[in-house]
Amino acid sequence: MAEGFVIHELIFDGVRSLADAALTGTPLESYAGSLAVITATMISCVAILGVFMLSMFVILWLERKVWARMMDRRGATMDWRSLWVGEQGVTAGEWWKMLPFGIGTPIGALNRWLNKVMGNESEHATVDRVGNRSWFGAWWALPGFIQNIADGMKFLTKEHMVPNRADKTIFELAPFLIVTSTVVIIGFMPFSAGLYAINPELSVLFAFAIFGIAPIGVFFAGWASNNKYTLLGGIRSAAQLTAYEIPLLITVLGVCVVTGTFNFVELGEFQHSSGSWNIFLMPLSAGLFLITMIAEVERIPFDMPEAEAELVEGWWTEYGGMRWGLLFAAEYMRVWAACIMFSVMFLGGWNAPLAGTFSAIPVFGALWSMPGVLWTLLKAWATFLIFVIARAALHRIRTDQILEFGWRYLLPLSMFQLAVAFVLRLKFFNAENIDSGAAGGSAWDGGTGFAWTIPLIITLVSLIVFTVYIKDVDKDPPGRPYHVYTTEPAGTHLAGKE
Amino acid sequence: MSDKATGASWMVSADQNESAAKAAVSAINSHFSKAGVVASVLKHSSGSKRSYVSIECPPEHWLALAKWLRFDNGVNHCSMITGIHHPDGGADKGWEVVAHLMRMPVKNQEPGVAHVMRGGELEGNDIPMEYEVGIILPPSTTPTVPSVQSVWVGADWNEKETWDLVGINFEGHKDMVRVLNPHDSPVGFHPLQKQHRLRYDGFNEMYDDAQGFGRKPIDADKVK
Amino acid sequence: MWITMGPQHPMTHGLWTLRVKIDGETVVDTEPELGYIHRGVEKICESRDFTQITPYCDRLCYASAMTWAHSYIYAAENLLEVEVPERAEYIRLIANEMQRIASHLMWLGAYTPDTGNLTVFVWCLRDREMFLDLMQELGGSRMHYNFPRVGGVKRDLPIGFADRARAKTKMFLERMQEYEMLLDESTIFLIRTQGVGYAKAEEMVNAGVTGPNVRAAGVNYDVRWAHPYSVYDEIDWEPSVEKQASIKGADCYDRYRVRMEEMRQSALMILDALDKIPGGADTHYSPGDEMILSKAPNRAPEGASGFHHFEDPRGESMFYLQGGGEGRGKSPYRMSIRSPMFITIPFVAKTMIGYKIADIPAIMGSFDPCIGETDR
Amino acid sequence: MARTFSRGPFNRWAKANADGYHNKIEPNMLDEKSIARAEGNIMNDVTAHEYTADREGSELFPTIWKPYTIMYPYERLEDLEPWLFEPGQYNGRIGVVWETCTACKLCIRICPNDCLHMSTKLRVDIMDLQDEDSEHGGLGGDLQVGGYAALPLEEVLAAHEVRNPVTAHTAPEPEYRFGEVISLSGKTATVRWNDSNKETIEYSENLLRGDEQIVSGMIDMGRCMFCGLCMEACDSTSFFMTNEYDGLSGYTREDLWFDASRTRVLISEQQEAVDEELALRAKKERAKRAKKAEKKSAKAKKAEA
Repeated sequence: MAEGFVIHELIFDGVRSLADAALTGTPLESYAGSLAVITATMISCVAILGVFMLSMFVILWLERKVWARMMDRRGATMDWRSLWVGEQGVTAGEWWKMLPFGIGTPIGALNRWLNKVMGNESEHATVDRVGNRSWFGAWWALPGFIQNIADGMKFLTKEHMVPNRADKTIFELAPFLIVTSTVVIIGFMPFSAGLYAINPELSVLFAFAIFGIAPIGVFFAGWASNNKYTLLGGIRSAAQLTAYEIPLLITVLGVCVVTGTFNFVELGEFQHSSGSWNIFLMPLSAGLFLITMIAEVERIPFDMPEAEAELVEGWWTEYGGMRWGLLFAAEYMRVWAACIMFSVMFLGGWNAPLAGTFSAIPVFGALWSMPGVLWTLLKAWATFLIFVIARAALHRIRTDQILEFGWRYLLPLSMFQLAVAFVLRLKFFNAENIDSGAAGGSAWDGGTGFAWTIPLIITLVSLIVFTVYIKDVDKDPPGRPYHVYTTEPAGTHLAGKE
Repeated sequence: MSDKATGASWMVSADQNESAAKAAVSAINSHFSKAGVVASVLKHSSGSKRSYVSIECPPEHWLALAKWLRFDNGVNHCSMITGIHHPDGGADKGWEVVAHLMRMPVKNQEPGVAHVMRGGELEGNDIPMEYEVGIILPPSTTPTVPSVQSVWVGADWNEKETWDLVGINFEGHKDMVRVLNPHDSPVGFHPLQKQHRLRYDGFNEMYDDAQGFGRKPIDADKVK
Repeated sequence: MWITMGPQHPMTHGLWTLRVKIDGETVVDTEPELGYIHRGVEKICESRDFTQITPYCDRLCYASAMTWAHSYIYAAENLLEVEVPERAEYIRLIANEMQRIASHLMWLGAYTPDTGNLTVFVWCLRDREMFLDLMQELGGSRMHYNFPRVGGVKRDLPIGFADRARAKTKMFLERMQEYEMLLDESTIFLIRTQGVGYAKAEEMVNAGVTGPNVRAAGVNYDVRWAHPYSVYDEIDWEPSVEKQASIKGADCYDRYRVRMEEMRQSALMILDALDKIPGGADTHYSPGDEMILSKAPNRAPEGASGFHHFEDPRGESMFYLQGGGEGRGKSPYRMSIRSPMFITIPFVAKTMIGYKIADIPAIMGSFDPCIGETDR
Repeated sequence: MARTFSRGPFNRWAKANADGYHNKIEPNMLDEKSIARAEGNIMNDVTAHEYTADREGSELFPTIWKPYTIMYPYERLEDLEPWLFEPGQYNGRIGVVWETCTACKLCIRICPNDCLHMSTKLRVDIMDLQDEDSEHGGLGGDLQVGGYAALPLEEVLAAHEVRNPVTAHTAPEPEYRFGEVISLSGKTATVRWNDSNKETIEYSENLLRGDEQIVSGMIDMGRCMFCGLCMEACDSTSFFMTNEYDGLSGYTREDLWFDASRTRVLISEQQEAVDEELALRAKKERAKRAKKAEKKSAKAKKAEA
């Protein structure tokens, strides 16, 4: 579909014209082009980072709220109202009056107005007396949203401690290795056809290559902390991330084979022009991608490296203060990057579903064809809910089980999915029907005129197989799975002498 | 209360309990009467007033009695072994070791089968029974009884605790260590002996020493 | 490599140390160390009279204060030869079963984080609160109730207690099925708990392990029917038992199931006792009334002794009291406590050998350790 | 991997494993209200919540349940379950009506880890503080030789009329002048005053009876374990466990020593308990006087005979 406003081009053209206007006739004239490119790239990097970070606050908030609600409790209670409601009607102080030149006056006015519309009247007498700062406020006020900012402040103000006899250099290096390698991924994330920092031809390969750097930092952190728990956590995470990188990459390879490109933007566009999202073409691939991504970002049920039940906090144990905050932020940045990748690679990215049909409706259509970045974010947030539900519902898998699961189940499945992708691309893909118009093409009609023939068949078959597997019951349970027991008595165990 | 399916009572009736206690007492007396072991049927003095077997055993025969109870009489559970210090108990009673044993109708189960016992249907050695064995030791600085660690695994840590707190030696006990007191407690310090008063005994917490600095246990240097 | 789990460790559920010798991820040897919170309750109680001992026995276990206080009270009644009115016995039964449910909920809530899930933890504490509230109506406190007295109970069922107890118990019976939906249906929970931590019934009984851990291994032995001590013979209930999974014994999943079954049985016991209580559950007798409290002597002669086996949520607890202590028999000469967990923990430590590190919390938690009673 | 458990309706475990032992007894609901509560049908009604474990709906989205978390201290459990916090039933902060305490020290004797301490002081009996026309007025007992007498200081009493004990930051001035009764002779009494140690002769009707009464109880809250035995030991109704559970913390152990001012339960708050107690004492005193009177009459009869 035609992207409404192509921010990337806007930035580049604007900067280029500015550079030409500014530098014509100066000795730098011959460098104007390269200077403009550099400047524009930096500007768009900042723009992308801003979009990424702001939208990441939403997933933190989503996790607090949804997870807490599934656990049948209230989530974080710090509310926007905390800024203006205090106990006994005494607020945090009229801090806006400290701002110079009276620029805080509108804040005060806003404060009084909010107190008027969202005050703390309550049916409980005691609640009314003290002014309930924990009150959720109006649902549209995103209660608990700024809790993350408060946490960040807390991390910033905490003391930074390095354990005695720790390898200080590596200990300090590891968080920044993890964070930087994560931030670089963002550069390749297209939020819409025109909103990205850089768009190399092989951006998928770049992104996943950089995605694989963080495990090294994890292992550094585990080793350098000079702690047995962190060492175990580092070893576990090295084993786990290795075991799940390979199925992940093969899955992504399958997607790239079907779409015929290694470029994120073309991935997104293809799903529109070919007429079907990849998740309908390759549901198994989508599932594999989600599972391996959960393992990559070390969340429950695959959070074995920081299993807090046996290893106190795994490889995070010795970190504190803002170093820990950086690791925390990096974890959620990886999660968020995974969600955006999923929405771009499987959910059509910035393309509105059924754009051709709905865009025809007069008013609703205009709303439907809103800027693609919003579609990308909505899909990514929806994807993140899957992560949250998994965290609330599932337990932690054991070391041997997680590796067995990765090598024995996920790797063959991803290989099978790759073969299926080849077959799809070679046999059923009809390149003539590619159409990047408003209605999209019908490249997967499989000869019939109906655009969704192949995706429909594949989806139905997968659903049937999945349902059969779920409903499969054996009344008399066989021997319980996953016995791990070494029959050797203590001390005579020979695997790896000490 | 009875089982809805079979109508058999879940509870061990008083008659079963009484007969089992009598049988156990007669068996013990017939085996150990020459050794000075005196067994008798006593009743709990409240509640459902069930009977239990009370045994007076000289320390030298304790191990033999324990083995016989365990392997011939099905007393498969050592509930508690505790010791008591009688500093003014007279010439022949300086220490006392009390062992509480239980006979449980517990068998190893094959998988997949729930062994549902109904108390009203149990007979013979299957009827649960409580044993209380009292061992009187003469006054001495090294009270000693044979260890039954080899008979009941459960007696292991009971004896550890009894030695740790009361200071009764169990000869034949392997790796006797302190379990509740700090490992670096002074040798011979066993807090449940009667010469040790409570810490801060007669100490006016509130007015003498508020924060508790400079407090010394009044039995700091007292050992057995 | 030896790693020291505890005394401050998520696995320990308290304050003790498990030194583990690992070989890669496999546990090769273990070595428990106890005594971090040894308060010397037995020594303290030698200078307290029989009424004053009850609050100390409450504090033996912070998860099941009510049952521990009752365990002491029954032994003290054996020593002092006190008869208890039947209504008081019913009230004690209701209180004990509520405490059993609360303790098992605390166990389940502490066990699921060991296997990596926090949802059930919050759910369990939410529902445990209902029963803590009910017992707060009885005892006046939220955790340490000081409810039983020698010869009866401190207070009769308050007005409206019966209705609240019925409604909350039934709400709990419904919500137990939510737990079972979330746990029994979760394949990850099954593979974490099944096939690990095998223990045989006879070995456990020989090693001193009792209670639900033995009942999980296919034997429904229970002090409540083997040595009946309250009005359990007038209540409709069935001793819970779980079929053990393997020839090697019962695994963590069996122990989880048997505790769920015990909770259900206890809830049904509460409902039944509220119907059968003499005098009616809605009448309220003033404190000290002979319906709920009988006269009791406050002195025990020298040489007299009393003991009582009691079914604690964690197994068979026992108090052994010998009379004739300080104040001409006002206080026991010797009070000795049999703590089920004190005997169980060394057994469990040896049970863990051969499994993975990740199994240590799963196995340890499935035996429901409580260090307050372990260290006394 | 193999599924070990079958799926089914909601309580599938009970149905799938009804193998003759487990879960034969389905939870059977007796009354409709419990059924509704358990099935959560009334949860959408925000006014129908009773227990902390309830989930609550909201007016905006009645079908979306919010967990009912009590946001202490902004919300309190008393608002939801008030029956849990009746004073005397709940073991909260120790509160004593010092005005009616008889210093029998039963509470001190019963306290397991002796955290109660008391000290006594000369005071005018509370029965004499009542107005003459009130119910128990003037039943405080009469002067005795060797006992104590108190002389009211009028100006201090007048000052106390306007004194607000709630806002006053200073201890009240002594309202009475105490002294030991040396001898009684009809209308007059010889009193040796404690402050000046001089003996004067006063009219008995000006004097009130002074008692050595408990005034200050130090309670070490750091040692109190809130067992409530003291409350039960108190055979009068002076000793309470109030229903206050917060404000019991401090930075040092001294902060946890509650003196009389921090354990005091104001008469105005516990009026009925105090009245009960006063009635008890008045009964005793009346009985005493009646006995004395009849003894006197009997003596008189004997004199006649």
